[in-house]
Amino acid sequence: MADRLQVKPYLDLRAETQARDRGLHEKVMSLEEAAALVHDGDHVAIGGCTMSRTPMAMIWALIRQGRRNLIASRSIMSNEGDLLLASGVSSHVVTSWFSQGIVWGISKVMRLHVETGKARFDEWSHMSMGLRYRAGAMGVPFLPTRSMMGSDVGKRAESETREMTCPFTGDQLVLLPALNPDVAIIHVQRADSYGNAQIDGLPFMDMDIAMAASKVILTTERLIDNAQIRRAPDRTRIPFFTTDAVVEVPFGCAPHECYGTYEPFFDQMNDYAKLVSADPDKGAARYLKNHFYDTATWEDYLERFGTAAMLDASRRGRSIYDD
Amino acid sequence: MADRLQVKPYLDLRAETQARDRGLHEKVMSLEEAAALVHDGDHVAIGGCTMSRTPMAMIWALIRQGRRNLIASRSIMSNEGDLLLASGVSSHVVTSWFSQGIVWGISKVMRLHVETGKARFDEWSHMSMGLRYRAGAMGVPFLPTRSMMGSDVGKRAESETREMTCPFTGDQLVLLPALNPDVAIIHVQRADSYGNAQIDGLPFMDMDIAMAASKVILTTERLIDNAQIRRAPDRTRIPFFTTDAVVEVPFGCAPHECYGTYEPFFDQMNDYAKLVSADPDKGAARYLKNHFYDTATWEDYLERFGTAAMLDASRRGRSIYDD
Amino acid sequence: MMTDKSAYTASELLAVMSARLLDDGQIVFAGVGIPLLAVTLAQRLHAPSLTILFEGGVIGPFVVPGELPPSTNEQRCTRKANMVLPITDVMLLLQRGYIDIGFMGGAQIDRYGNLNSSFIGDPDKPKTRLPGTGGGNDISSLTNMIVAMKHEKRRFVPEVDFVTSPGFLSGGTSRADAGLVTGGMFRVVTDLALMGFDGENRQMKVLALHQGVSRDQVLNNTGFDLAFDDELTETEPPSADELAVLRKLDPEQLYTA
Amino acid sequence: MMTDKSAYTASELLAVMSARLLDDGQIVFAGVGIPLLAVTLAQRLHAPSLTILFEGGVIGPFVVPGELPPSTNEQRCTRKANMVLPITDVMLLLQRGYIDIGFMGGAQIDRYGNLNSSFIGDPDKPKTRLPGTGGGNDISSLTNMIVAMKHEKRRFVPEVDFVTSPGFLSGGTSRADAGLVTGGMFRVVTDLALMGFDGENRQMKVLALHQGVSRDQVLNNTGFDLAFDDELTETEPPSADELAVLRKLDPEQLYTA
Repeated sequence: MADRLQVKPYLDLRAETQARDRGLHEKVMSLEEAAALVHDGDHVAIGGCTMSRTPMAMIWALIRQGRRNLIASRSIMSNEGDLLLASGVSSHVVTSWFSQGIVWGISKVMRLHVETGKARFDEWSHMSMGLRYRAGAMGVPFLPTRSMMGSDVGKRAESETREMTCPFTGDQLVLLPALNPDVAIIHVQRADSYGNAQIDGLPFMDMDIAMAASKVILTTERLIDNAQIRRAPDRTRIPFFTTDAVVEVPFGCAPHECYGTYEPFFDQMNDYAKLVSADPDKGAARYLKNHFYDTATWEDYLERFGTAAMLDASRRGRSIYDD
Repeated sequence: MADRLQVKPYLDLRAETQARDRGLHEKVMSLEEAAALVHDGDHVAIGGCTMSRTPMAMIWALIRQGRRNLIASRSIMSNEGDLLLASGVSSHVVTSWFSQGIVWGISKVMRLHVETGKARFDEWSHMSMGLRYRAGAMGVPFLPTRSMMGSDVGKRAESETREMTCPFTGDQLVLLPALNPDVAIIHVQRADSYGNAQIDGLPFMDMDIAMAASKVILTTERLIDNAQIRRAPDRTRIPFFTTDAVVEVPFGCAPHECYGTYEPFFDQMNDYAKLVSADPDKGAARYLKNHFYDTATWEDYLERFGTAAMLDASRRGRSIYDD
Repeated sequence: MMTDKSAYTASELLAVMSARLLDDGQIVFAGVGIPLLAVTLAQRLHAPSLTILFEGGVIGPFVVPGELPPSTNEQRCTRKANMVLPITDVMLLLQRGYIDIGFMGGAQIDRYGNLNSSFIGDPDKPKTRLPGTGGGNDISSLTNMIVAMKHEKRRFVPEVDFVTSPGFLSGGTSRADAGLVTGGMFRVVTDLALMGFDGENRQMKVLALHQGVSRDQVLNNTGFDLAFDDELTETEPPSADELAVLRKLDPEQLYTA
Repeated sequence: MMTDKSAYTASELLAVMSARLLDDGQIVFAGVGIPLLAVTLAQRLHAPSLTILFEGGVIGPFVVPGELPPSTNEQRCTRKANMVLPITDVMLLLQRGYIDIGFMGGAQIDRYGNLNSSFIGDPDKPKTRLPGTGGGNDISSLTNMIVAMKHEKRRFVPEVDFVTSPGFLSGGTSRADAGLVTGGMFRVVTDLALMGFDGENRQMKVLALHQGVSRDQVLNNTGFDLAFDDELTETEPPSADELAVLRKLDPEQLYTA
């Protein structure tokens, strides 16, 4: 499995990319159909950051389908990471920071899995995660950086990086290996049926992971007509030819936020934190049963949060445009 | 002078950047005041590409002020390059392509200056120009690429590049040296008085040259309130702290185009082409006299094109939003 | 569907023959002029989901008949585009491998498909300084190429004065040896013939002659020994349909005079 | 303007003392919690043109009193921001050198200002797996740092279990020798004192004590020998004005309880 994180040989990357269907055609499907594009053992890059634009609906579908041995990478992991570990979908995460969020303290689910050796947590600096995806997006095997030196974060990743003396300046540099995920799962505010996506607000690392990945699954708050995309091509952030699936999923990040649409469902995040704090193992299992395994549809899942919470999160979400 | 194109030592780059005034304050000034920020011998990166978003008003001011020995770099040079050579402002250009535009054939002004050895034209591939600026923007001494190998374009630049075998994959790569221009001159559709800029349509290499440069001069079609910038922060393309000067100059690219605002003034471009085609030396001198030296203000300059041409270019420019 | 040869210009012939080389669903990095016309023609005829990219930073535009862009960097290139993005990022799509075909014109080409658009004569003391590579070096370094150009002896030379855009360099494995492990010359389309490259020695060879063109005519207009494929064929002349669509695209014959 | 010590919490003291270290016009990369509060406080009081950056990708936001963001990556961080951009690009601003100060909290710090937010105990068999670096490693590698934290013996250790965010590593020139040629620890602010670092051996030393705090009190709460500056001073306690603005920013005491 570790092989999946090594730099992909260029000729393999090119051959894979050439074999993909990159024509302009419809890719709209259901959550379940899209989730079936992810295979056991895949390296899945997750869009968004912490509680923002998390592709929760796709994670819900992957957990329900019982996917196994995924390597999950993300800029920063929040409690979607807990759920991937607790459900057994993944036991290997690659990220810069992992806990529900600063205000809730250290994730007990992460601790349980990592401290007992059930899961592996590869730690890279935030910029390094970004540069690794960017190298993958650019089609180069590495990017150089002036970070990750001297520290134990750097030392612990040493088997995967290389040191270099700059042939121009003599500077010491670290070369960060490219990441080309098997699949990127990304939630956006708007996409057309071909897979052109617009993103409002914070873009995080999503453009790079889309460009770097071998397959892209988009979930979107709204499916819009291609004519709208073409009317403002300078607002497109992900081009159709990288995209393999488009799924319309309103509130697709709940209980996390989607910029300009809804803020986090804070009460629900608090409830989750209390539950897993009391007992990370049983708490997470109970949450997964209630919110994932016992909800046949995404609408059922949302129902668990309730209408009042949805309205409140929406009101706060839209308020960014009140200023 | 060649030194200015060598990779800037990192500690010098950092010290220069730290010494810059990066606070949030007003930077609005006149074309003349802004042009005075450019010094003889500076490496000046020019925003836009070919006939698009060329900072013509700033070039007009630099030529009028008689700046000397500038090294001018740009993604692709059109006839603003002719004028920099013919006026004696620059005798060293760094670009991927240099002529007024495909439909007008080879620039006779460029030919005259380069073939007689009066000017130096360093040729880099288009992507390489972009990656050199990007390296400068990222604060790294180089970026790796898989282009510029095997060809004479690569060989001719050999003294400035390095070959490398990838320590991860064994791939052959070329390392492109960072460009950190002394000044970037960029024209945008909108900017606020602090130097936050919005760009519609094609962004070219402008974000990277702004980030890479030691000084940024913005000219803008419209000066807008900072409140407008803050209402849509995801539309800002150049942040205020890179910017040293903001000048409001309507039709600041004429006779070139500014996306969504005016298309090229084709008749005037034809006239210019005919003039320098007949005699590159005298033709360019006559054009410079008529349009540059004998126009005391930017309004005088525009007057030479005439109201009908301005209205026509505007109508065509806005038409991109008719679809 | 036979058409009278005098009924179309050499440029129209080039555009039509090139268009036929493109398949539906492909992503094509195109220059302006004949390449743009050919790609748009293919899109209108047999390849509706073909995507055009311009090096100015444009993905999937809709080229408006009669409003052809003067370069790949003006707003006309972005009409109804799916996306615009920085130049560096659109060029990087080539390196990442998303592009099927690069398509450009050529000023000078040699037997190995190397293109020169930089210097005529000695680069240090050039007879003519040409405009330079633009994206040509990147495109030909990183993807499969189609080149459309006039078939003239001064353009088809044994060895180009300067390799601006690499073809197969000095033939054989020299391209890959130089580090260019992907891409390479795919087809050269002229007003006389359609050329490909030998799989081993990588030299240019004629795959098909246009209607009414003889082998001698091709050889007399080529500055080097040019082989003919064992299965040499003749191309179908432009159809009335192809010409009609083409002329609608460029009614003022900006690129097809 | 003297204030009764019992009139403010330890966190409020931290926020006020940190805010005073910031100058107008600076660009500060801030974490949430005390750093964000302190930077915002400085902005409201003496540094109106100071700019806040968040690692989520935010430049120059206006933090709304009572609506403090729960992390640096939510939309609340972008209120009236001048720009939002990809995470990688906002981090690269540090490498390019646009940032004056990185400002964060700390879980564990050692005499050389190295911070640990990754592991308690042996990293291969950790007693506690902490959340990790986030942007901490990049920020502390590439700019000058201010750290605000509670002054406790278990947090001020001789040597951190794991260097997540590099300070001066093992002192002397070791930081630059490791390739980190810029930045480094500037100040550590606690509820007891204000610390800096010796210019030669790069060890932490006390620059000023907060009002009513003794040297012994500092030493008893520090796990290593801590020097006192020859010109040791005492800080002015938080003013009523500073506390008033601070309390308006965090009325629910989310970060200042």
